[in-house]
Amino acid sequence: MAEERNIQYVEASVEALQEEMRRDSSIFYIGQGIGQRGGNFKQSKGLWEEFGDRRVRDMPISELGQVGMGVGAAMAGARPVVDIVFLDMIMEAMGQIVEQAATIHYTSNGKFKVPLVVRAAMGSARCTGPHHSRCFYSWFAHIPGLKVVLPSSATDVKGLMKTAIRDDGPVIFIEHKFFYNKKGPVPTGEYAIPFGKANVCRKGKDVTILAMSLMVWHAMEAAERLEKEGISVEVIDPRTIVPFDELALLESVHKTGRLLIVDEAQQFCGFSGEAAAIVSSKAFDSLDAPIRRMGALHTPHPFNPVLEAAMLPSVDGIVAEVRRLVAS
Amino acid sequence: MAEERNIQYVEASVEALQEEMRRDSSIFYIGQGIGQRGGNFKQSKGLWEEFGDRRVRDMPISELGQVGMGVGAAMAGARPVVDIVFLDMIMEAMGQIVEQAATIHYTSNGKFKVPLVVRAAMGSARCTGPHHSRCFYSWFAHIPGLKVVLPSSATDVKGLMKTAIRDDGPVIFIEHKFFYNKKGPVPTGEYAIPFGKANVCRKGKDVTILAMSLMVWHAMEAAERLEKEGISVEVIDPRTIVPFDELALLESVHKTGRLLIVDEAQQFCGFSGEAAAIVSSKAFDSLDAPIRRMGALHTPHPFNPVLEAAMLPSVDGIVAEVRRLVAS
Amino acid sequence: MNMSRELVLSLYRSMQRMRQFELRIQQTYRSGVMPGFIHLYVGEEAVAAGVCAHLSREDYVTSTHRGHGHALAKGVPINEAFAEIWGKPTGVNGGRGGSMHIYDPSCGFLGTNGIVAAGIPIATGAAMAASLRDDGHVAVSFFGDGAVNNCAFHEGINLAAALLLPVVFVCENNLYATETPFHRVTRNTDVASRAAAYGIPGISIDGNDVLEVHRVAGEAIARARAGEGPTLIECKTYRPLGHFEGDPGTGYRPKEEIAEWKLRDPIVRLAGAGIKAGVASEAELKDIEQQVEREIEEAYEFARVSPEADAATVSDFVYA
Amino acid sequence: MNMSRELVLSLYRSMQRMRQFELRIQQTYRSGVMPGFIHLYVGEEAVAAGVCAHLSREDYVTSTHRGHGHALAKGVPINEAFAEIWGKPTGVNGGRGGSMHIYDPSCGFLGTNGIVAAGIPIATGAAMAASLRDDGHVAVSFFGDGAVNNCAFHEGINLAAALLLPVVFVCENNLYATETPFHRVTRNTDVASRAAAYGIPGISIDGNDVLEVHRVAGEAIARARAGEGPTLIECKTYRPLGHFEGDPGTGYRPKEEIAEWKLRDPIVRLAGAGIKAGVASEAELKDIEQQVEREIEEAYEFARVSPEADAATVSDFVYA
Ligand SMILES: Cc1ncc(C[n+]2csc(CCOP(=O)(O)OP(=O)(O)O)c2C)c(N)n1
Ligand SMILES: Cc1ncc(C[n+]2csc(CCOP(=O)(O)OP(=O)(O)O)c2C)c(N)n1
Ligand SMILES: [Mg+2]
Ligand SMILES: [Mg+2]
Repeated sequence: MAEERNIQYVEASVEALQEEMRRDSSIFYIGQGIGQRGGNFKQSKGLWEEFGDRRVRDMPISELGQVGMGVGAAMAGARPVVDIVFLDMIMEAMGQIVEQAATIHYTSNGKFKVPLVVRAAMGSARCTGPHHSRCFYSWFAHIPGLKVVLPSSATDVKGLMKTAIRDDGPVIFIEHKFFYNKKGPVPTGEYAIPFGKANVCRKGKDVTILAMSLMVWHAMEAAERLEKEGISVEVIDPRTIVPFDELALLESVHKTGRLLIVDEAQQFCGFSGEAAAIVSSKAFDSLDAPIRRMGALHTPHPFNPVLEAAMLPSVDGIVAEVRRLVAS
Repeated sequence: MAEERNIQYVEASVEALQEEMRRDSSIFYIGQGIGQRGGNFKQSKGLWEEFGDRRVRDMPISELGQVGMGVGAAMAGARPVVDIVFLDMIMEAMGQIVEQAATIHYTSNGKFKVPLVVRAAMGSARCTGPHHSRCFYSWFAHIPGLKVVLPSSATDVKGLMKTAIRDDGPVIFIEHKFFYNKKGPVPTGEYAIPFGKANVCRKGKDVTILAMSLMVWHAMEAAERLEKEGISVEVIDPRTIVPFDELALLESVHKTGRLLIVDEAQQFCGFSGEAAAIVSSKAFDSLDAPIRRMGALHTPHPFNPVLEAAMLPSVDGIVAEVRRLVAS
Repeated sequence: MNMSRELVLSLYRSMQRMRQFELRIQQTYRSGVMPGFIHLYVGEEAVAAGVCAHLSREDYVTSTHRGHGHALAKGVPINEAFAEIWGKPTGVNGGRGGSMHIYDPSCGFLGTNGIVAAGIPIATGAAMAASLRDDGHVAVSFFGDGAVNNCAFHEGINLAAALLLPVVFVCENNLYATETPFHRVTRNTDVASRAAAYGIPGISIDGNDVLEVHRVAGEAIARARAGEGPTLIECKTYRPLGHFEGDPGTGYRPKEEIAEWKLRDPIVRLAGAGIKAGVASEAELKDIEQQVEREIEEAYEFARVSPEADAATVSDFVYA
Repeated sequence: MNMSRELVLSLYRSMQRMRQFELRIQQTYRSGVMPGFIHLYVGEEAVAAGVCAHLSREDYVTSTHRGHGHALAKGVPINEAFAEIWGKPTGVNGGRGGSMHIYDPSCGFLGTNGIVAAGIPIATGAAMAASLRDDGHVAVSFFGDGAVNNCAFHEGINLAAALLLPVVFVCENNLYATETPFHRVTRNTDVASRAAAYGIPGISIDGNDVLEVHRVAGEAIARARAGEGPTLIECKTYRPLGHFEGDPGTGYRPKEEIAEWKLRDPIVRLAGAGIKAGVASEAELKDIEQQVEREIEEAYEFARVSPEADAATVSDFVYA
């Protein structure tokens, strides 16, 4: 990965789609406003111009139908990418995702493959409110048969999108709205990032922070601040929560003995509990203090900025949690 | 609760509905095949005869529409009970449950209440297969605004159904198919069981088992077997996982120092992780051994009986896990 | 056609309130002080005005992401509405909801909605509650052309028809869903014709003619109150502005189309018709316009001077 | 109407295979050795036979909970089908699926389905894949009257129409969804008329007349292959048995209704028509019947003697 350019996260994701669609004519892309418009977030910019209506098609407001189509097309030899745009809008499609896409490979005894990518953007981009901010990725992780990707950087979004498209099973690919126009270094050459390999974003020895998506950025910022206080933080981004890179996390915890899990989703019955449970059972004796978890407050997303800020995990909050963790 | 009768779980649930519907004319009941037919599981037997089409109405196969209607009716002053019959069929209604029912009280700043009961039966009743066996109750628990009820006995199903109907917010009421025709003691008089109060089904001192729904029965059977080996097991049934009776569980773990969580759902990102995370952080020093979790294998529900048996938690499996736990 | 002086003046006032309210919202939003994103109803006011003129506070309305007009027409107080969209604690929902989540039980307003078509089955349910009580109240669901291809439209309307519930479905067909033309996403762009699929009457009208909307909605609502079941009304209208504040609204729509529709502005048309029919004078219309201006100015001030929200309230009202 | 000897004999054989297969399944199930629950297609065979006669192994079919007939007609091997329903590892899906989860890529069979209407958008997607490849293949989706009021029907058909995809939607309207009569849950029981909502042709036919089904399906499939888009075919038929094995099927249906429909048995009717038209003789039909009997007996034996599944395979194929 010698050469790099500094491009937007969203541009990197489009590059991945473009390169893969050129490589494989069985890939098509459907969603609302992703054609000539190029996507609400510019997440499909240029695809329609290059590949036309047949492979890049605007959809009616039919999330269930779109994903159902994706399932059928995937079973019939195509490789569909279905863009839901706002993750919140995926609700009506859950049946097609869970009962059909996730299940058919198993139930057909391996005879059918469902190479489907369901793409959506999650999280709050400042006051998007209760219907445009949710982060319920743990739902998908709870369902056998689905892989769940949460790319946190421009490099990752491109490399992981390629792997998602090449995967022979259904992949839930969840970007963060907040990132789309953020720039980051992206290798020039062809590359793909494997699923299930965590990224140690920052090495440290006192505390491990496990974070996904936007929370990785918060954790990195917190880590820098904490360094000034002499607290050395290791930040781990699993990148995919299914498959989940348990080893990378356990290794880190064996070293630091302290773990903070930061999750933009509400905490109860989500991913943070699972990660904590895994670590407490598998690194029981390495833990010098109880694992701490941070998540959004257990409320819907309020529209008001003050309330929203109070509801979401913040850099200040992470710094405070780490201090407590080190003190304990 | 002096006098008791021995009646079926399903009969107890119907009694609750009947008594409440007599008490409050704003309650109505809708679902597929719940009218003259009396419900696929007899779970509405006699209601149509007594309350007629206006308050007990068969529905088309429109789960989304049914729950949406429930939300609107609840906002407009009624108290709907929407029967989904098989929990698996709730998928298309998730949007109405999560984005509307669960959120409106909060987002309206408390101005609207949504007193809606969504009723469904989960779990495998021997080879019901991938589309009729799921137990994804942790999804609902992850969503702020929803209460989640998992009654495991005839007494509980009646008392909890009454509380659910009287609750001013949305309640997801999940019975287990396996129970419906099982008999159990049910008090004759009027009673309701509050949410958030765990039931200590069996006292013990060596190990705590946390189990819900059908797993409570498995745990009780395992506990009896283990007693003969001199292992004293305490069995705790939270009855509602939202609200969750943390104290009852912590108290028990402080006493036993060992916890096994048995969950009929797949383990990853589910309730068992949450419960384990809560206990490891709040009873860190009381734990004499790592918490153990048992769940269904991380696969869809296979139809074949041998595979299904291998996939689901069993009494033998629980016994073995407890032995390991005590040994560790 | 009913064209009494009272009717013309009240519809004119109703539309002026929506229009001026939103232009003030737009101005405020553009000044950068308003959070979130907003979808303006400007140009479509005839639909909300004509329909809601028949509704009492006890009737129900479900709305959309483009719902400011529906909220005002149904009776949500203008000050609290302005403050809500601004996210102020003095808003009708304490600023927790904002533009796409405005709720007011005091006037049967079951919410604007961030989810397209979600309000349709909710209206059906409200009608179910009303019919259980036999209280003669009705529900109206407003939604766009984009909702027509959505699953909630199908199930919500079929259920209302099957149960013969007192609900009226009002489609605001402005030809586009975001930037996607309706004809690109369906082979049948005649929304009214879809009523037949559910065995209910469907009618397509000029949604920028408030008097026609008023007449047709009146009949449908009367049918509903009389227990004759639902009606689907397609109001052909247009969104002269962008899909949301920030979208220029051009590029995906021919300039001529936009220009042409601007000539059909419902407020200008009503004024013209009223004056032509001699039931209203320039002067009194101007007068109404100015009264509304003052009202809006007050609403703006009310919202502006409101304090910030108190973070300590963030966890209130999660569970009833 | 095409009534060649070949056609009559092949349709007769096709229906006989479904009928005898299921009666044997029923017998086996009643003996208590078969797990799960099953829904029999007995009496509705003309639909699957007439439609699938036009399909190659490369065309696609999505089916329902009542899908044994569709599976056989589309070419799922009879032995493996029997074993699958029995839950044997020799089943077409290793017994992991059973009656409601039969899949076979080798003949484009995209599955029976435990979820009502779920197969409709899936068929639309298969047609999308075929049209991308321009390979002239089509998809057919079978579903019941119960699916018509479901959201997936609406979105799946609208999408197919909007994209003009090569798919045919076949509704098996047997008047009931479980015990609920169709007219209780919709105000429009004319399924074919719903095609207009999507701007596609809809036609209602006698679903127990296999020759009519064959003719009409042939036209629709030809239109699809020619790129003229989807068609909705309503086949009026009936379920003489219970909804599932164990349901007597009486109680909620008038005895006369059941008796009357039994007189319209599609197999008996085809035999009569064929003999009357002189294109088939009693003897050769009897002969086919007996050949099929032997086939079914073999399938039963194949399944019966199959070993039990190996628990060690339980976690195979979760991720592709
Ligand atoms: C279920 C769902 N899918 C997608 C969206 C994103 N979205 C918001 S508004 C909109 C277009 C709505 O078009 P229409 O219904 O015609 O209303 P209009 O904006 O034209 O008034 C879309 C796609 C959404 N809010 N809900
Ligand atoms: C989405 C969904 N809701 C409910 C069910 C339960 N269910 C299974 S079959 C059935 C009736 C289906 O009726 P119809 O579509 O007419 O097919 P038929 O059984 O008459 O052949 C129902 C309600 C289901 N399988 N899927
Ligand atoms: Mg529109
Ligand atoms: Mg039927």
